[in-house]
Amino acid sequence: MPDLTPITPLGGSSLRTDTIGAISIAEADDWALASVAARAGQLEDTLTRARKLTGLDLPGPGGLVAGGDWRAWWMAPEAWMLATPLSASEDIVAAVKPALGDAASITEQTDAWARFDITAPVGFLERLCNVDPARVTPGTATRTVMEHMGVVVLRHGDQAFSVLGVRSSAGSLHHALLTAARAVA
Amino acid sequence: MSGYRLQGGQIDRTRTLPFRFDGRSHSGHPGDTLASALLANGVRLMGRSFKYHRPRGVLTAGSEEPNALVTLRSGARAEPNTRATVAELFDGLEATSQNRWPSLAFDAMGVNDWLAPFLSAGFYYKTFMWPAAFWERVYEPIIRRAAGLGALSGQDDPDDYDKGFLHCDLLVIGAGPAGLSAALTAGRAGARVILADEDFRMGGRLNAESFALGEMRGAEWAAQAVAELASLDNVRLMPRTTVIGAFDHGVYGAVERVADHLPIPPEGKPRQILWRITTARTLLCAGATERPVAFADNDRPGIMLAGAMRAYANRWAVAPGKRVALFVNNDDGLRTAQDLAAQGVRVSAIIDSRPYAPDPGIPGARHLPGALVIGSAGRLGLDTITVRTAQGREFRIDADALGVSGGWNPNVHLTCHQRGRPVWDDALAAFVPGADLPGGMAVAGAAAGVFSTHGALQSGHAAAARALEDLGRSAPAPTLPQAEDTPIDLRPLWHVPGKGRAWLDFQNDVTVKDIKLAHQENFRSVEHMKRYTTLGMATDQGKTSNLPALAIMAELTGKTIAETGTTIFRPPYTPVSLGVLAGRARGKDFKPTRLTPTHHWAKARGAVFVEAGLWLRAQYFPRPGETHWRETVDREVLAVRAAVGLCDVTTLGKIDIQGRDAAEFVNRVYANGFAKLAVGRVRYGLMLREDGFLMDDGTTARLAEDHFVMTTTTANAGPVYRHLEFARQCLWPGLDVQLISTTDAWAQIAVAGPRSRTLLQRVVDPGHDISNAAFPFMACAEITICGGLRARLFRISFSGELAYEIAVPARYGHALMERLMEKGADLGVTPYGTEALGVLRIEKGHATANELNGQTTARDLGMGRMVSDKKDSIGAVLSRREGMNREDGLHLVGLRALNTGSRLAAGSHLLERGADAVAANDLGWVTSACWSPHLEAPIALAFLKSGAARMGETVRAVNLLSGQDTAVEIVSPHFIDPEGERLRA
Amino acid sequence: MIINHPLLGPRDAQEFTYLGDATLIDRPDGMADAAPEAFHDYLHLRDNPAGTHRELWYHEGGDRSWLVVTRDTRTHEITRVDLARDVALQRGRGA
Amino acid sequence: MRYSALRVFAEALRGQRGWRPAWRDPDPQPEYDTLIIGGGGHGLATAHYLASRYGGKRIAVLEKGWIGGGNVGRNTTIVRSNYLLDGNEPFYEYSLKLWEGLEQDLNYNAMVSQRGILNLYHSDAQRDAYIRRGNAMKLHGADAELLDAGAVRAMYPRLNFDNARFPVQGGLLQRRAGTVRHDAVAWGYARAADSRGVDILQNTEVTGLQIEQGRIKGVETTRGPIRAARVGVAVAGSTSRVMSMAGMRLPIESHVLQAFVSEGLKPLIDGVVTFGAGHFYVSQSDKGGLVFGGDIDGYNSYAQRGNLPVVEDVVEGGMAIMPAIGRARLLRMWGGIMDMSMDGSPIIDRTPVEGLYLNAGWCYGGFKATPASGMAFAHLLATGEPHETATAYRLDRFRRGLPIDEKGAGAQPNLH
Repeated sequence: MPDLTPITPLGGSSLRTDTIGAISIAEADDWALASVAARAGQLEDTLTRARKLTGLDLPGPGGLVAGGDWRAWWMAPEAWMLATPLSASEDIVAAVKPALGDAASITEQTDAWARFDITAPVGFLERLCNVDPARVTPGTATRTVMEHMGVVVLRHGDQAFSVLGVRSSAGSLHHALLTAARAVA
Repeated sequence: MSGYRLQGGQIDRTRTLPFRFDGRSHSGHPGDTLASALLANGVRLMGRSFKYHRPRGVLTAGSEEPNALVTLRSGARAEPNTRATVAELFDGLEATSQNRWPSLAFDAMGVNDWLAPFLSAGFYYKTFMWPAAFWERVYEPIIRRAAGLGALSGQDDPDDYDKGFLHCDLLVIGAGPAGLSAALTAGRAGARVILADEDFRMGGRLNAESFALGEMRGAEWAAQAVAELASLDNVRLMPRTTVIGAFDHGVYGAVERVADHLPIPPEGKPRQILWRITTARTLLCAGATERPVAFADNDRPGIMLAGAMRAYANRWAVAPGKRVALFVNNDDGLRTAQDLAAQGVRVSAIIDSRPYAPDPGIPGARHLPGALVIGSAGRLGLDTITVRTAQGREFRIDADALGVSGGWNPNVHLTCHQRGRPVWDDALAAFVPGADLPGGMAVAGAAAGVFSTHGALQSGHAAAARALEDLGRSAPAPTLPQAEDTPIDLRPLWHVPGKGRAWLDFQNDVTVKDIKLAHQENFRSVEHMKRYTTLGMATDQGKTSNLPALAIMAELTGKTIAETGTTIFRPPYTPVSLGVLAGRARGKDFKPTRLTPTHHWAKARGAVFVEAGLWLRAQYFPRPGETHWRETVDREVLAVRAAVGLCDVTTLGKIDIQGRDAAEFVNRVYANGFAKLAVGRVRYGLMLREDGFLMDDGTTARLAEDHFVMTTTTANAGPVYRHLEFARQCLWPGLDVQLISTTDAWAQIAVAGPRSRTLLQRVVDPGHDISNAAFPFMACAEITICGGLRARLFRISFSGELAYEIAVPARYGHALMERLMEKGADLGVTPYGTEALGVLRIEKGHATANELNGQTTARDLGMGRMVSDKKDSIGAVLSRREGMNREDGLHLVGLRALNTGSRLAAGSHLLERGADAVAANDLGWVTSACWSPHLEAPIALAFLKSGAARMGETVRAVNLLSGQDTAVEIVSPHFIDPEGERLRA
Repeated sequence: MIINHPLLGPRDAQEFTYLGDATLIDRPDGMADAAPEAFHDYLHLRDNPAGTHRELWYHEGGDRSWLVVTRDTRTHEITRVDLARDVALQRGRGA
Repeated sequence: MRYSALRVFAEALRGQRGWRPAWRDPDPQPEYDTLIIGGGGHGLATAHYLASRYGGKRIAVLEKGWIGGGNVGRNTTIVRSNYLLDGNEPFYEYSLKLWEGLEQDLNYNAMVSQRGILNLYHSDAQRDAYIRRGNAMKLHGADAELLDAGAVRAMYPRLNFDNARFPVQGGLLQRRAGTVRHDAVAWGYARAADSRGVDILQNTEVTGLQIEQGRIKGVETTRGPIRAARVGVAVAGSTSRVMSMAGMRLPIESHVLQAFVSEGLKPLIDGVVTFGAGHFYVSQSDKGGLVFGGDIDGYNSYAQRGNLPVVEDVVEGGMAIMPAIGRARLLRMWGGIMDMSMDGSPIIDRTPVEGLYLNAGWCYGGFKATPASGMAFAHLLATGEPHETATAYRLDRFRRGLPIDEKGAGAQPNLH
């Protein structure tokens, strides 16, 4: 392990959690992320190998799946994000690349994103992004825009969400989430 | 009847709300508007008109009000031009009248009214032309001071605004009988319904009329319907919400006034919310607006629309006066007489322009069929009206209030927002919605010209049922209450001929005479008429004035109204606060802020930051005792030249490019060759737009046969990524290439200076040889540092010194910076910011955004030969166009001030010695300039005509804006180490 | 506006970035003799119809797909949306 | 009839009975020397200058609707000559000089009001670019001043100086810039042209161009054919539609630009302020309305209406730079169709069809260009040669690699 101490997406030494009424917003940094993009003509191979590695069927457009130590969501045509606990896999590319071989291009994305885990009624999203709550059901991953920032909204369960934005604007995203929480709480 | 307050109404008499108007205290009740409360307190004079400063009272009871505009609240929350007719009364409300001096009752600018003959429509186009300079100096300042209505406070708006997004199957706009009926039908069928109404109490005209629906009063039925809708999970009720516009593809803008009825918004809550509603189907049930009849002096306080009078009497329990007359051309207006009489208000006369009009039989009221009101009198309010009977007899009638009804116009506004045109209906004498409605929209109730209550309920239900059917749902059977279904007789009457001024547009003071003048001067199309007279341009957007004016123009031209046409209604339906359109994006939250991984470290060290696009970057790191920014920057620059410096360069875009065809792909998007770049090497790349001009530049490293990492300039990270995806998906979909941005994933730190290798060797893990031989200039490698941390090391140099950039996972950037500072203390390690970075690269002659401004070519930069003609890369073909390859074209050169004490500013233009400062002598311009602490002289980069051939000559850098005129020597842009020995050391 | 993404369904047009006429897919051969004229025509000249227009939109705030949207420039009505990659392949573009 | 204060006074005393039509509505003649297609600002100005400066006779302006109903009637009324490039600056400076004498030339008060334009800058790089621009302006004889933050604050104390995401560092000021009452420009030119015998034919839509052997012979219209040996097209917004009748494809796309006006307010700002970092520019009309705008919606459109995101984007810029306007209200919004060219600059040139001339591609610059465009187009129609200030506005500049690209955005119209 390196003898350097990381900081959190918001720049602190510990993770921040805010609770406003029934809504909670928790900064989180415990996922290692890697993008998986199938190479030309190797979609089936990618799916097979990913299943073998993670036990998951990589989902179709807008999908999010989870099981065991793995999560996977659709990012773009024939491209997904894989997530696994950082504690188990500090170097996720080293873990994924051998399994996928030449079937897919793998890129480390762990620190590209800042993540906030949110407990809130789905109506919370009304003040943040133009997605139809009827379509953002549990098991969906939606790339959209919040307050001029590109984000991914993962809906895990009825009131369980994660919002991921680019790490450099973690502070602005956090501020937007808090402001919306105060407005609807 | 004591005072003006009547029995009944939908106000809460158990509570009293004190409020102030122009400093005087009054009181009202919850449920009142400011207008109803003022009327209840006997206040008729509420405002002044725009041009003539005529005294004005309330004309309407809704959002179409042209007259009763006040400034609501005070201080930073002052809200000018607020319609008293829709301002919900709250405890402590404070309102002030506008556009008058010194007081509302005595307004000195009322002199304009006496000057009216000189101020006819468009008079200003014909005068104020002499002398020419007097327009800005004399005439216009006077006009500007006099113009405008209310005043903004000038302070920052202290309230918050929010935005949101809603989705539904059916959006119902307007909660009158048609809208409620529609919402009940769709809501009971389980559809996702949004019912929006601008009023704070849903029910529309049901609240204003005395009709019965079944066994109930209309208002009771409405309340019951609203209660049922509120109980349905699939229905969202949005009172106080104005749908302002119909946009493409079923998107509607709506403004919800969540806190305007409160003294101040609750903590953390917005004042208003802008909703973007996306809906599959829309029902416009926006009702209708009554129109006045123009007659001489028809603008006195006390003269209002007959339907408004009913609303004040029935809903707010306010009598419009003690002695009320009515002037109507239709049956509907007669209902006012009946309702007022039923409430015990004395109705003195009913002047009905229809000769055949039936006598409604109001006790004590004179009934005058075929008669006209031809004038009014009274100071600051109505005292008497003058009537001319069918027989031509003229006499006065005492009246302190006159209700006028010229018929009703369906509120078709939203049907026109996508440039649909309403059509004229002769039977109704009104425009009704045309066939080309916005997609998914239907219209019901009075908005569709269905004026009876039964008709509204029925058409609302039927339209909702059709929408449900479209959506694949079946509608429940209707359960409509019994309601009046009386046909309305109307005989069009737009204006009463006569001598005096008869107002059409009350706020802008446009009279029938003005329309006649527009016609006389050939401003006859509707658009010309409006623009010439300013009719319909006031805050009421012509809701009560457009049609009468149009009808008069039709009369004058001898055309029908249908032939004359109408103007198109545009969003917003009613005026919308700018605050809510901006939402949260204001102040520091205007745009997101991007922070580098070492931001907090730099902040703790006292760095000064600068915006670079959305990023904040450390500009320089002042030390105690340094008194000027340049002292700091000079120190940082010299430290890099002499020792080692550290700079966070994370903001440069990073794009991960993988795939079997990655090399081929990179070779096509860069103008210079990349196909043969070896693994473990980095190359500088020139990226052209397809038009052959420079798009971006950067270094691209080959980490593996099938893996490249491209860097872009900070500003172009997004556009370049988009460009690459375009090339990948649209131009060469057969190439095996995958792209993803990794800009944020890696913290990247430039380690620059002769001691940089020594410093890096102290953190690089054993086993990675970064000696000059093993890791030469333009090498790259994936290594580990600090005991196993994955890192990427690039030996590239922006400063011209021996230099590296090292990248680690972003979360470790802060710690790496600290570690490098600690390990390099004895080497003189110095953090440097963008300012020193800029000096270093100018000294080295590297181009950046100042040079790569989208207007330059590779040739301009002296890199024309890098554009390969051996391959088909983007932009190569058009870069060869003649105009971009002129012999006398621009070249990037260095400039060095002859006098080291002189100043050299970027943006200065270059002139020959002795040449006049005129465009014909313009030789080019300075792109970047700085003080070079290394050379101890002001230096610059510049684009100079035929510059490459002029080395050693002297020209002038002239800044005409500051008066600087500096003699400069033309030199190579590579001020230091032109052979590149340092960076290979 | 709402763009009905072929993979993701209806999405706010605000998530997209517009480029222009879909003929920009048909990039000429840069090594051909007639390349200068062909590139001038390709890059600069437009039908600019008042009516049906096939145009390129990029789902920048989404899945980064380029789309070919068929839209009426008079009414803004969208009648068809395809992945630009599929269109490009159909038009014979490859490696 | 001449307009004057005395006349206004006299007419007031006699009940305004003496005013005559500002222009006639004649029937079309079968033949004219010169036809100008497009009764907007540019077409009417062209007719006026052709008749008054170049001795043109038998001129008609063909307008499919009502004159002044296009972009001259729907813009943000700004006039300025703060351009950067040699191809543009002399032309716009010439235009500004023509504006300065317009009222006396036309005997019509179009309220040319030189209250100044201030372009704010927020970074050193923007400042440097403005220094370059200001110097280019001065080299071409225009006026320009560079203000620092303090000077901007003294001039416009209500801008956001203390809580801004992009703090104001200064601005480039052109004092001679300002605003003009836009409708009056169309009416003033129409009246002046009409007084010199130009036939203004409203509700006369051109439905075809008569071209024989590469030469223009006349036009087909909804009121019958009209012969002419010279035809000038000045129909920005519809250029591609009209020129397609001559079989031409152009380096132009049609885009919608929205503009906005608030309710009337007592004076808040005096001149024009542009906030480039936020896509927002604003002035206050003499009636008190804040007139403001931003960028085009960004997609090809002939619909004369825009969408909500751009409205929000523009107002966000407004609130960012002028937080005091939050409680003012947006009264009206509208959309105009812009000819967006491939380099953001216009075209005034001959076409491959002999006798057919083109005035197009005005992008955001059409209104302020009106007088110079009319003069340059009249010059071209009268002499066959480009006016000295418009020599760069050639159609072949794209083929030749001589774009006039002020923004450096390349051949993508929606970025200009």
